[in-house]
Amino acid sequence: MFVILKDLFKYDKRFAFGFSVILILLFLSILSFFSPYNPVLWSLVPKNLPPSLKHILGTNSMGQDIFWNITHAIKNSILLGSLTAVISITIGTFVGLVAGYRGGSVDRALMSINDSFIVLPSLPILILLSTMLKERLTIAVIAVILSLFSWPWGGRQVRAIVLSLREREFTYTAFFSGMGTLKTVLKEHLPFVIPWVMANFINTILWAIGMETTLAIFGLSSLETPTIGTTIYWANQYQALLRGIWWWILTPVIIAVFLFLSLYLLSVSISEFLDPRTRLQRMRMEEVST
Amino acid sequence: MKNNNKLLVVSDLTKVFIIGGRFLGVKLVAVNRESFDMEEEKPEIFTIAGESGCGKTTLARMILGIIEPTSGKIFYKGKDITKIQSKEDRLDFMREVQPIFQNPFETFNPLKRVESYLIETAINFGAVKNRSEAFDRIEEVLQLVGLSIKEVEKRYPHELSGGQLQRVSIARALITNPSLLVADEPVSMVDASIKMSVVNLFKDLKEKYGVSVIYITHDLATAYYISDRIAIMYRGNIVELGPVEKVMLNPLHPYTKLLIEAVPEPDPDLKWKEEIKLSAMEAKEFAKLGCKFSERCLEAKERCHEITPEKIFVDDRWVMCHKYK
Amino acid sequence: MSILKVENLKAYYIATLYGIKRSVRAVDNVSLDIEENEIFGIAGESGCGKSTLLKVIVGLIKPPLSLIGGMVLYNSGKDYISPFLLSLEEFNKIRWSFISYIPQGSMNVLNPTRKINRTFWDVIKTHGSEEEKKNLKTITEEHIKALGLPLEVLNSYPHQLSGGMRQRVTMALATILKPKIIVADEPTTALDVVVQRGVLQLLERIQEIYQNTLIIVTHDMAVHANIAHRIAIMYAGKIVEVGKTRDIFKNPKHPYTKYLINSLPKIGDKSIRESAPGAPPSLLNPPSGCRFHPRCPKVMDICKLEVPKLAEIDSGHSVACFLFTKEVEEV
Amino acid sequence: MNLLKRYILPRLIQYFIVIFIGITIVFLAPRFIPLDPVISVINRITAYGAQYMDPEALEKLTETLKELYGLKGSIFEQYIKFWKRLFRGDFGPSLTIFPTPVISIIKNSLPWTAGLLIIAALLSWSIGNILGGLAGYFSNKKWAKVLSVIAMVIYPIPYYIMALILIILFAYVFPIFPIVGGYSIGINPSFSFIFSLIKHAFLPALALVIVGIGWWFLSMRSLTSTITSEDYVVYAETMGIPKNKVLFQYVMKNSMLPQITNLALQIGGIFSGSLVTEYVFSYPGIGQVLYMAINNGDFNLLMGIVTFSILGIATAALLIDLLYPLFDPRVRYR
Repeated sequence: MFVILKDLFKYDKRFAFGFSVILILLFLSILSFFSPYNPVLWSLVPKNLPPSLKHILGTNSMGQDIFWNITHAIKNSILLGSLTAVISITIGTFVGLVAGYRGGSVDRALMSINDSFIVLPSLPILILLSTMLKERLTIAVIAVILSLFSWPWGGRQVRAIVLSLREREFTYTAFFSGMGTLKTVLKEHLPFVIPWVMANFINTILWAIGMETTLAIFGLSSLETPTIGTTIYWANQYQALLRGIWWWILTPVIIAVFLFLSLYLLSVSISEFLDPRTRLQRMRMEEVST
Repeated sequence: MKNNNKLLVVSDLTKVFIIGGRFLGVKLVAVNRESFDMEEEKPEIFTIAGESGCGKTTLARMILGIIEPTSGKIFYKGKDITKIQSKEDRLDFMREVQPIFQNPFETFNPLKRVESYLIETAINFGAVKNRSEAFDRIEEVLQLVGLSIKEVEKRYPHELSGGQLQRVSIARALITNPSLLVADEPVSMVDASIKMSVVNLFKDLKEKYGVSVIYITHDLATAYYISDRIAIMYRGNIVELGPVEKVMLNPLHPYTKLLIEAVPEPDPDLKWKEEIKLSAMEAKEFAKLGCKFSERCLEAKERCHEITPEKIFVDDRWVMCHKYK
Repeated sequence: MSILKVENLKAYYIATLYGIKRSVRAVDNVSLDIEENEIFGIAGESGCGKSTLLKVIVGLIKPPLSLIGGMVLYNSGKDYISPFLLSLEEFNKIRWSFISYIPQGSMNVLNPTRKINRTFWDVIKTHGSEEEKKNLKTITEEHIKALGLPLEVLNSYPHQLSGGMRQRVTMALATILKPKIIVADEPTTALDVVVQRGVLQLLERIQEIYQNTLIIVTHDMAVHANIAHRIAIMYAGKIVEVGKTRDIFKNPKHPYTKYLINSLPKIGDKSIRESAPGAPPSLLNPPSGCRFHPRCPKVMDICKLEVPKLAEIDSGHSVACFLFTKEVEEV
Repeated sequence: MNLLKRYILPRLIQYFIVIFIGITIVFLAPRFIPLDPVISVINRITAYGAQYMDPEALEKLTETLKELYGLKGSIFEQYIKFWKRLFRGDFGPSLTIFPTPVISIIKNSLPWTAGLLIIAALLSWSIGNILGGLAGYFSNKKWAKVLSVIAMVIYPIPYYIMALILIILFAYVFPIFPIVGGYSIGINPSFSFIFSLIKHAFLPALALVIVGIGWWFLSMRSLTSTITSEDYVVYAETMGIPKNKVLFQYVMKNSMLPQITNLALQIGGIFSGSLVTEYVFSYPGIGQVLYMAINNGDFNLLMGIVTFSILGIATAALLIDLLYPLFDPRVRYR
């Protein structure tokens, strides 16, 4: 594991960048646990102070320290993204596996539902749902409703992978070696599915954080919980930009850009590295060098 | 029961593929009501030959139980294998009938070591009790195919040659002591210089160990070399079936004739003389009435286009042609 | 007079991935002389470098393939020119009008969204003379007719044609400008025997009509027996034997060629055929000396140390084997 | 016949399934979520100071609201009624701008959104695909690599963040463009009106186009690099066919095909993007109306917009899909 990380870090600039930035952001989010301020409370510090030694990133109009607030926001956003990713990947993988292995009418039924969700415009429906739930929105609830629209992509892809694996000769070899379906899936097919799951996991985190940010703009998020989205929302509400409190709006925007960029680069480089084809190539090359 | 001393009886077997959904799909008859059988007492190499898309692979896969026939029955040692439900029965059947696949690099998962399949087979079929016994059995079968465990151990598929892999594939199939091997184009991807050693292996298996082989191929030269009987398939039908010498040296069906004439002889003294005609666009012969070969047949008469010919027993073989009625 | 010369050609595939570098020595010191108006066959197993040799001959050198050394020379009538030394523009002038190429797996070489006749016109517009450009429609139609193909293929999309027809269209495409040399890489692989025969006949007919040189690469010895005038046998990146087709089939010299010829099954002959022992080596790390020595039944000490040189032992029959020659290849 | 059976029919079936699922979700959402829109409206009214409303009037108000929201009768009856109203294009009156029918509010703001959306989608699709195609084909060139890096940086940024960055840059740091609005107030329809329109639409469109280009660029680049190694492209190059002809007739023509299908899939995403962007730039399209509806708890308006967008997006996607056979002969002649 460590060797792989080292290799990736050394030979893939995208990974090196993404990984470093993510580490920094994770560090910041861990810092939130040592925050001297409660992120939910207002008027803890003087308002609208520009960045200074005491308040590195300044303070906002609600009397909060922006630096310590953003550490909470990063933590909550990543948490929300991961939660959504876990839920939707579990559902998506399950549906994809069932459709792929059962085939026939089960497959057709599942896939037409799946495809419908893909074509359905997600934002309006998400807006509708979160408006209905406005007063009860928490990180967990948002993750659940976001999952409603992120599982189908995974389901579709897992099914495609399964279908192609099922027709490959080694699957038949496994069958005639007396291996049951479960064992075949776990031992033969999983190595091909995992790289995809890893990449998709990161992509779903990315998507979910982006979606939450978008919903938060409309005021449709858990507004008391600091996330990247709600930080921007409050900055907008107080018209930070017009009033020249640029540090308030700039901080979450920059953090968001770096977070999205690094997650995306990580997903690209990891999926390329773990792709069975590149993996095989690498195995062949190692054979030569030893 | 008449099936008593038969190893395999295939009767009226049909496979219809529906491409593109049940409502909107297009029907494709891959195998059309075909029958043949193999004796239990006398091991043989039975070749099913034909061009791509003739249904030979579909037929083989139905015999292996990988795909379900649309209609018809397959009896293995008197037992209808299309009716197998329980896992035990399935394992019992697989103990007797094992496949060899076309592409040795695809037969094994490229991300796994090849020996894992050997161990799995040995353990799952109860041939051995534990891993060390498994290795004894594996060494035994590997030697049978001219390999040793040292050459295979801890190797990934890409570290072995195509010929070696195909031997490992055969060795794996032999672990359970099967009576029938179904080999789908087993040498078409093997290098020329080692091809015959794999082909000879099948011959040895039959002669020394009494294993019967269904050999699916488009390579008529190797088919002649190893088989006892041959079935020539065209568009889902066996058009000629009989002893290989009879069918290939003195073909009766016009299609068999065409096929054998088209095989290039590896001898500069036996070059082709006359030219052959090829049909310009591929006609939709699957859906056609009458004899499916009639469009291309030089001897076709009117009835050939309208009536499907019956199978007739002529000169030691079955022929599906109006000419011999 | 030879129309094409290959001199000490070396071409390797060099690739790097996550810091590991590897090179496949696909063509290693190959020399050939190909005559005018002959069908020259190159035989060998998968991965012996025969397709790579063809690619280099037609000047198709793209990373990861790179030219390490040696020369390819075309006889333009006046003097020898090399595709490696020409500018892209100059090279484009001789491509298709002088040398053309039928690639391996040519099932997919036709653009799926372009009608067949458009592709023909593309070629004529690129390489043809002013005269030819004016009459591109008639030239295309006449060519298709001359090769005995139905005219309606011109107005079709590739997916509407059968595999065999697509293959023959590709051949027509390669010969539309009547090149001096046609190079075909495994033109019949993946075709059914009946179609294969039709395709080979077409190749022969083209050669007869235009009196040009045909270089054909295939692993199928029976195809060579039927069509080639001379054959070169390749093994692990090197040519081990060159000779007239009859000589190669009736009197093979190199132990590898012997195995190759003697192992061929024939319809009507059930006598036992033997394969060469072992397996072809990996070109990443080929054996020292003669590359066949680990599999050779007549191996001598020198075979492990020195590389035998391809030398003529009979008129027009050359072998690279220490059983027949004592010459050593200098690197 | 085959085209109809194999291509068009399955797509039409899918279209109706999409509409069915979408509308059903829209119908079920408010009914299964433990919050009653009627009660929340009444709560709001009472909060505004109508504490002295007598119970009878309250009862009446509740009934009227139920009627307005289509919440009367059993759930099945409501469902049937819901579809009936949908076919008539009747979403009831808006509560914010009472009694303007929801449908006419949507009608007023739709052209703004449609205009912005279509222009942004077409621009980003064509620019992204052309640049991506070039970068994929000439992947070893320096400029191609630079473009790829830029696209990689842009691609993961959501529309909203991009919009904010643009605002910060062009309306705050360099005040070139107006921050808000669809056109300057008080200008008559004239040349300057159009100019003002363009000036106001520029930044929102730019945000959509930039993010869109990033997406189309990256997907087109990977498609193109796959197509570039296809046999027919390699062969065309071997034949010495001029580079630009190979690029456009052999490479791009084929790699564009999946992008048409992708446009159908992506159109929902672009629509979402335009909603947010409109809000950020206070552009008078559906996005603005949506924000108003959310803020005022205008339930009918919200339902109307969501339903409308499902119908619109699904229809647009269907149309793109139905046009596809015009470009791909493999689908056309089967």
